[in-house]
Amino acid sequence: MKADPKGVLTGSHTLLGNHACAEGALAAGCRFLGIYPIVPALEVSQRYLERAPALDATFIQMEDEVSVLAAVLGASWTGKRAMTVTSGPGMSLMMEHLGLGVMLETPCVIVDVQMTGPGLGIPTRPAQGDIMQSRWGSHGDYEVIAFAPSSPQEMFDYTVKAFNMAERYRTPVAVMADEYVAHLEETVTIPPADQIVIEPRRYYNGPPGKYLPFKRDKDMVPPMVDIGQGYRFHVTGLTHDDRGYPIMFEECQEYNVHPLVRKIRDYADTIVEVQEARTEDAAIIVVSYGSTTRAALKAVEQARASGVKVGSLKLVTVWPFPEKRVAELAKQAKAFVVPEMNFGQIVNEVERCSYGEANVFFVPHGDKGVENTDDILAAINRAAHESAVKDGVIEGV
Amino acid sequence: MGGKSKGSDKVKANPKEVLTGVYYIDGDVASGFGALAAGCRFIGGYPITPSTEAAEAFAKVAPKAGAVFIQMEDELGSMAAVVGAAWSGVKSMTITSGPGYSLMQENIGFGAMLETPFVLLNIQRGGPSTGVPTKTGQADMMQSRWGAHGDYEVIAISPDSPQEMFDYTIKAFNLAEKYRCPVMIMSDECVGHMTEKVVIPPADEIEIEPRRLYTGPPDQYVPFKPDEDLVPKMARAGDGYNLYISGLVHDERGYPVEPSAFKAQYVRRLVDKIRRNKDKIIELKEEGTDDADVIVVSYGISSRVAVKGIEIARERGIKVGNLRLVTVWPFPDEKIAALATKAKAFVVPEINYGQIAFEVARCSHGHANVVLVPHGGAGVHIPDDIADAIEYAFKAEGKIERVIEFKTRLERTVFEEGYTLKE
Amino acid sequence: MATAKTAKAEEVKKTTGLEEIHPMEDLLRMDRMPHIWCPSCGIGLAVTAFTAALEKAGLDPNMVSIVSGIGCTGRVAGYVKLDSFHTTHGRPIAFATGIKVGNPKLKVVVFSGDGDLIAIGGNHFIHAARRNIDMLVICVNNFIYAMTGGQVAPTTPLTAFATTSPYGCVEPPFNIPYIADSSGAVYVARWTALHIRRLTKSITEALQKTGFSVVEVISPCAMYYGRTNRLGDGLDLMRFYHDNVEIRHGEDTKNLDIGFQTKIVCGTFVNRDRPSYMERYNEWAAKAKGATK
Amino acid sequence: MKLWRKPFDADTIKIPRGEIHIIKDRCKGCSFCVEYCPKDVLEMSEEFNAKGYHPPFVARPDDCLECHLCEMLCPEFALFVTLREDVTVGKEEK
Repeated sequence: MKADPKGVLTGSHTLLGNHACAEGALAAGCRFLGIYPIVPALEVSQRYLERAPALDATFIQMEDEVSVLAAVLGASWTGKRAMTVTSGPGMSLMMEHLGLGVMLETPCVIVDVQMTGPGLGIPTRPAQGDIMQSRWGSHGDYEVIAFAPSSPQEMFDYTVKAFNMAERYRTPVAVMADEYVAHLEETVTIPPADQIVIEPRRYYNGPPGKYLPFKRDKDMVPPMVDIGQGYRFHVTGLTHDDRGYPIMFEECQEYNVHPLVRKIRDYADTIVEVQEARTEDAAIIVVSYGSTTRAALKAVEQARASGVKVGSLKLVTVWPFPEKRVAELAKQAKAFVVPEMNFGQIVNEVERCSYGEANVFFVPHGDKGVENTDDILAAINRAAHESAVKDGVIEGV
Repeated sequence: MGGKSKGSDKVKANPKEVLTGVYYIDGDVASGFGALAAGCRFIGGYPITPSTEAAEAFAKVAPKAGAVFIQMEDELGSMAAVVGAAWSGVKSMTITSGPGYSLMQENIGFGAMLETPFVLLNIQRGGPSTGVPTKTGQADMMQSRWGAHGDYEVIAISPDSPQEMFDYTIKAFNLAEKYRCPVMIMSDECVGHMTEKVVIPPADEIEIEPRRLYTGPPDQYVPFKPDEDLVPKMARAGDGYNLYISGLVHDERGYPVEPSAFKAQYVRRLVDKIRRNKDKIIELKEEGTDDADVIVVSYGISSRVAVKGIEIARERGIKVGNLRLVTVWPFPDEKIAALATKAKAFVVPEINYGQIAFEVARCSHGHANVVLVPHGGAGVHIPDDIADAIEYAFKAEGKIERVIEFKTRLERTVFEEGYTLKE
Repeated sequence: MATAKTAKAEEVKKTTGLEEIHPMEDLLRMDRMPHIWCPSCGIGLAVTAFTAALEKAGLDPNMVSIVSGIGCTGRVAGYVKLDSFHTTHGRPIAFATGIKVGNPKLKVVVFSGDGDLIAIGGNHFIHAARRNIDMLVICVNNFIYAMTGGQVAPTTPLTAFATTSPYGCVEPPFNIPYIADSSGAVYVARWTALHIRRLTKSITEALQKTGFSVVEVISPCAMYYGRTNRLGDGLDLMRFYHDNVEIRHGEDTKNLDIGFQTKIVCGTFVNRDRPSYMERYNEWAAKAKGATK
Repeated sequence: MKLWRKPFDADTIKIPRGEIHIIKDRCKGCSFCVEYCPKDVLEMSEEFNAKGYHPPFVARPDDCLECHLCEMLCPEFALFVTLREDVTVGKEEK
């Protein structure tokens, strides 16, 4: 189906990253934004509020991040596309309801504009320290889908992708932005509404008395209904059967939770999205995501100019992690260089998926933060000179 | 507190806090008694099945030793109270399970940022979300490492019996005081509700790590200036140091850092102080791993079930090693890497759909295959599944570049045609 | 109310020939009966009053959704045949806020326990009252955390015993009507499970209010509160209500504290009108829409 | 029903008689219904239901005035009352 033209601000604009995120949500059909104010994620709600009245879009500021994600989940069940925006500390407070969203299989989008953490961190400074949290932050087994935008344009595009993935797999989806991209102002071209593909919610259309909220289709995704349509369904955070009734035995745990994991893990090939540049003949591949990709691409260009065969693998979806592609590239390349604004998160995944076929150099979060092109360049050169394949992550700096 | 013991700067436990004797109690209660024996003076908690018995046990015996149990209004409040109590100078702990653990993540990160020594007992249960409150699970392992935002490291230990629940609670407090970081006791409902013999030794046989207090002149105290092991000396509220403790990224004086003046080292030390001291922290139990073809890597209750699985596999003539992770975090990268070059494959039975198995795969660098024996929770493995997985790993040929999910009997029955869930 | 129901039971008996059709069965998930609550627990009575009130208030059940949190009362959503949500501990009011704001045409009911609403969920309780979100909150107060085995609750009277107050509760309890009134609720009432007719009438009134309404139901918990404090069985607790409840409608909510085995004041204390959250929100949206046209 | 004098409108007033249906297996033996029936119509029985509880039984069916209090005070939804027939006071006297 196509986007609702009212929500789409077609044309090219100079937008703040956060503003582009709000526009992306509205273009994707989001009509419910629940937030708790936190630097650096404030501007999304300001932009949304400017546009909301004309679209009859709903906005609410709750008393804390715990209640905000609960409200978003509730609103989602009324048939609305619902989203929240937060940063590190708020993301940590949302872990319990991320689990509820997974267990009720409720589509919604959580935008995490990462700040330098941990604790109260530095709210006005970017980092990428919440990546593993977005995968493992809640208790119990589940899989997530997470995007990492590198520019205001991608803040728009990936928010639309996030809503589509949320509806397609009936699951919460994270957009792992950061303070740098969020407060960057760049040109954002918004296509006409009929060129924006929107994934419709998969509604149940069988006889009213027979609706089972967790009866899975072949692809393990159960159709939904809205509140107030007379289905009188029941959903619970307890382990449950197709009817949503709690049954707390081993068999029901397997029956209920294994599909929660497999409905994303088994379809990782269709969900995973990467952008490759010059990897065909690359001996060294820089694996990056989010705002780090900006510095990484510069480093790749400069290294290529000086004759080093280096390519770039940008992760559009951080989760699910492109395991197969990294394993393939590991056989072709000599080494990976993984720059991240943290002290080792996605680099662990690269180390695992290279299966000892290539070295893994790590460029940690440095004093210069985002502008660390020369650190990445240094790591590339070091990788170029390293002939033998050594086990374990090697600090590139 | 008790007299100084020779060698390490450890001291003896305080007799008033040690309920010396032989008991027949469940793991939860044993941990409550362990906390008291370790010198814990404050537990802030919130009732959650299946962990509440530990808090109740502590609440009952606490007054004897002048300790306090407070039941806060929720888990957020509990974790915040624990960090506050630690900074008032007492050893403090909280007790929870899955949903509570998720609610505590913000304050765990806050505690880690202040390098606050505290212990968190997580009696894991079936998840995610409300899940299966009364039955076991081990699916919070990666959450214990990555649950809060930002970069920090924790220590996580996994007991598999009520006796270890007592012993490891003391070990956890000692590690917390030594490295000023969160220490997670990743137990589970089986161990928590299992009743076995627990021997509580006399106080003078229990070694306690005292708080590493700064005793120099007040005006020269730099709260976050580390000793050579990267762990700074701590002060207490009320000692006249006019502490300024902030969750913001701070420099050595504890003062918040301007964004432009950010030095990676301010945050990096939080991870380095654990990574540099890894060898002194990591504790493993190995058996038969020298000439093993297949090595079973397990922790907590699954390590007890794995013993039977290994026995069956050995009877089938397979040379099987057993590596039990007493400490799960920091992860024993080097040990796994070394064993990977000798063994053909690792088998990792854990009550989740793959968490520590991915870590084992990360560290084996393709030298050995990794077979995960998954379990959704609300139950433990069937030893025969573990034995079959070992046999499968032994027979699998060539290098398999993914974590192999072994199809257990439970999965086969539940997902075969025509299976209907019984109430 | 009773006669309409017996007619239906008759007609159902004729059509289905089934002998034992309880008149409330079309509002209950009969495939899940019997429910899990202990013998003589008052939650069943609160549900009985609620379903009876739902019919009397003449609401379309399809447009009513019920949200409950964790705890014994947290299981109510699973037994009531409405769009029902069993959410996380302390957050049903937040979840319900999302539903109400998401689709303002729905009637939202939060049905949970004292621990869930006033302990872990206290923050959301006072904020929803302050905003005057249009929802009915039925708070079943049994003075204890029963689901997790009898721990102390913020409503446990001073000196009462619980597993986490083994030497008697040292914390003065909340006065729920007082919190609701002072935070801005438009309807506040308190009844015990014994006063089933007055409770039903009160819930009916609350269902027909627009705004944040609270009905506190003092409910017997023989298994934990009664047993731990040696107060006898459920029947003894009900007899205590019979002899110690004073009905004082309109009483100032400040005077509604409950001590250990003291008088319990019941009645409808607050019944006023305030613009609900959505009314103010729509005013703002209309103004804003006008401005940005 | 015994009256100390015959009311003038005795033959026009109709007093309902209720029939009490007890879903035995749903009862958990809390005995609220027995305690609070204004006419003491019910009593706890000696028999066991499927779960081992003693459900109530209708000891004095004729005294039931179909007031439904037992139905409303049953926490288990295990008991309900239907109208058996309306008896005019006058007729019964003869």
